[in-house]
Amino acid sequence: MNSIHDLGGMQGFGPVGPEDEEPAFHMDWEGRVLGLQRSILSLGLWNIDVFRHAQEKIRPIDYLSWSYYERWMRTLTATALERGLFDEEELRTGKGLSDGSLIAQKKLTMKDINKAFLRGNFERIGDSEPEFSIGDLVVTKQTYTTGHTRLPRYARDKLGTVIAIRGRHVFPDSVVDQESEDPQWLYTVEFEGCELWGEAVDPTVSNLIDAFEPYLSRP
Amino acid sequence: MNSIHDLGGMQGFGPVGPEDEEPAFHMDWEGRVLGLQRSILSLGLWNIDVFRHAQEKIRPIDYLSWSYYERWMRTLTATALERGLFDEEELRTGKGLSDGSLIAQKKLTMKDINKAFLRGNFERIGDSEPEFSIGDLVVTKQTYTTGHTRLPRYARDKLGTVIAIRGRHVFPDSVVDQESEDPQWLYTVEFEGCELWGEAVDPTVSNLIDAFEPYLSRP
Amino acid sequence: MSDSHHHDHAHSDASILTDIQKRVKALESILVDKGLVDRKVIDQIIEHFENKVGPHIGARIVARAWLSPTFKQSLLEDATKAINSEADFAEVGQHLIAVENSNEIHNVVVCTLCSCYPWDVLGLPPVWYKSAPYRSRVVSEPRSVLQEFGLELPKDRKIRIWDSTAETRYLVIPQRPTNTESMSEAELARLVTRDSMIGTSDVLTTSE
Amino acid sequence: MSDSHHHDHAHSDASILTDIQKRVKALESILVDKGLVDRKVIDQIIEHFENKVGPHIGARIVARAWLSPTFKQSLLEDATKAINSEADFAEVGQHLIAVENSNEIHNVVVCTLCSCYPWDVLGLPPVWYKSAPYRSRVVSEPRSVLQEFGLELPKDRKIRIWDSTAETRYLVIPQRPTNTESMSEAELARLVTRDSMIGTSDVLTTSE
Repeated sequence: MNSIHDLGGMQGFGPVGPEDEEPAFHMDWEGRVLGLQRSILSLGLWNIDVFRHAQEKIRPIDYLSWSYYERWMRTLTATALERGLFDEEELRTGKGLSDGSLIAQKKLTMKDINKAFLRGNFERIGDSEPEFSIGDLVVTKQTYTTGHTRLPRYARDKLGTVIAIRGRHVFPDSVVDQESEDPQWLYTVEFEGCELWGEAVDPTVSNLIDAFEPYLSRP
Repeated sequence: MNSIHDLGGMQGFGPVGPEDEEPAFHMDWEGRVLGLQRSILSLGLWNIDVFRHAQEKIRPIDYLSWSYYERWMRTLTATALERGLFDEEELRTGKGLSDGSLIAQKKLTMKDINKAFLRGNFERIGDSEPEFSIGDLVVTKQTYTTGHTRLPRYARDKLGTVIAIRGRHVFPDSVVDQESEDPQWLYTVEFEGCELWGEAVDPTVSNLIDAFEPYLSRP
Repeated sequence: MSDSHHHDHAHSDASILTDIQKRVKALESILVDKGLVDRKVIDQIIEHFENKVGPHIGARIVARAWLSPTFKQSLLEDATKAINSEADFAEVGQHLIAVENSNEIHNVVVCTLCSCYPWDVLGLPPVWYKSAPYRSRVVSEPRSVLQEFGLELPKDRKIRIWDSTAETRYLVIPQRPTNTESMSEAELARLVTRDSMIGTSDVLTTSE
Repeated sequence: MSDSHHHDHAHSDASILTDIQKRVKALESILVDKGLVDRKVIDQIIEHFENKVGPHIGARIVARAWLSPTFKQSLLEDATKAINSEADFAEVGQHLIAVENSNEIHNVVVCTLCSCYPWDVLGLPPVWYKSAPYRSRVVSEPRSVLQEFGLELPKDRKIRIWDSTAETRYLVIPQRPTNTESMSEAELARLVTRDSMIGTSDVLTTSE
């Protein structure tokens, strides 16, 4: 969806403002939220794409008002509620009233905690051949969906060049919209900056995205 | 600029929610703000385009948080301050400490109040002929500027058809960026919905914008 | 905008009002003190928008267009000129454009970039017209927006979304309802709602 | 997201903390009560991200690439495989991609859609990396963003902006500074800052 999360190319947010000697967490609860997120994703009930889409559904004013980990906390809570990990009464009382083992079996334990520290592999080997080759000119899709997409607005309906083939990966759009991994070939596509931003823009800039095959067609 | 004001095609803001029996103003101060805005614009120190651009510069979180007339009030205040209608001390004390007649002569009075009720004419008759004719295919410009533009993001770098020529009008981009009226031919351009939103979108929809000649080129 | 304070729904209404009211009062006082603004003028502007202009103006224009094919033709050619040529209509500003609904085409007006609206014929725009939900979605998913207004168009009805990006202003001439052959201009005008002239509703029918 | 409450800078920090802390505590308690989450696991995850992973990992990888052309070549071909083939590096996850700066090309990494970041080699992303100002502008006006970091690139230096839109992760290999020929891997690693591996800064020079 085209919500406020799709920030590329927007203006008006002011300077970047990096912080010196930034700590891992600014407040204790932020670490708890990160730990909860890793633990909940390890239950295997939904994946990172669903978590991302849940953040996209945050109201724009809230998205901009909430801190990063507050967004996570709100999203974890809303998704857990939606998916039946707990109910409204439990949320209100702050107590779990029934056994969760019926809901999920794959609880993250101290024994397998390393799973939480290693990025998963989203590549899925299969029979299909990639449609595009390195050097191919491609046009990205124009799209509008209430579902999930990883094609940013700034890179839609644009002419680019395939510069790498990254393998055949779980397709986030299908994970969210159809609960299916639906693996697709993934390419790195390079665009000249002026294709995306116009002739007035710095001609030394190029932009690259990782684009799934369904986002691409031949010009 | 590509700020939050350029809302066309965004998602996530929820339902529209029209109000029954809506009053002209929900609070008394809203009417005062409207009256102030008309009065200030009548001073002739800046025009509606400058007022619009000032709103575009509001921080996105504020733009979404403030009500419509609060945005106006903040923008009027900021622009009046910038342009020297009053200074920080006057703003702090809420009292005008010096005579404003040196700043502006065209004060709106009860005698000429009708000027505030009649839309101005932004057409400027001139020698140039329009570059495009009704029925012409045109491509809108890809653009990225920290200045002002009336070409919305959703209608950039798109193929459309000229369906009307509206005359030769003051060009808002130049008014804001160069303080010059720089009149340009104005066209209504129609786009098929699928050109803007993709094939999945309702094929019965078309979108129309009023586009100044510098926004357009031949495909 | 150097002032970074902004308002939150969690604030009490009273504190919002007080803060904004103070700021508005200060702005007005400063400008009045400096002789740049006249309080009576502001009073009069408010009076004008509260009581003089409103959708009743547009409704009479639409009703006349329904009754007079000649007037409708002039209106579609140059709405400002057509309206200003009628002796009993108040003068309207430049570059008003009338777009007509039919069995083939339905027209909807929006301003995605700000809040452009034909004030002189419809009065002040409603809050929803200026709101993010309307401005964002009506250009890309008009049918779902129109459904929220209770307007279900036939599936094959073409929808034209006019985005007021310049100093032109758009007025929709809705379709005349059936069984209104014997009605006067004043009676017809009563059927023409504000939203029907923006394109988000049909007109009222005689049965309502 | 049915909860419409949101926070405002004007709130006192104390009230924000209390509200969020309560919510986080409740979420954790519920899930612990139900046997879905283990508090010790959360403690350990925090410990890991506070003390184990961080830019020192990426810095050693970069330093080794500077010292060993063979390792650099493997890194550029398949960074995950190259790192996992070195006995003394901790295992990293899939689809890490290394991109090398040169006199011709400068690389910068961003995630415009969320906050994708090579956590296993750089640790947690800084707040600015996840913030709207960086995510919005670095793709369209990178030089002005880099200037805010104090990085002035030559005008003809090509800039590639890598937007992490899939499950690939990007690590920038900055240019090795001059006069470092005699330095060890550990000494070189100390020059490699986090930001230099995102692309928003140069590495430190020996004089610093």
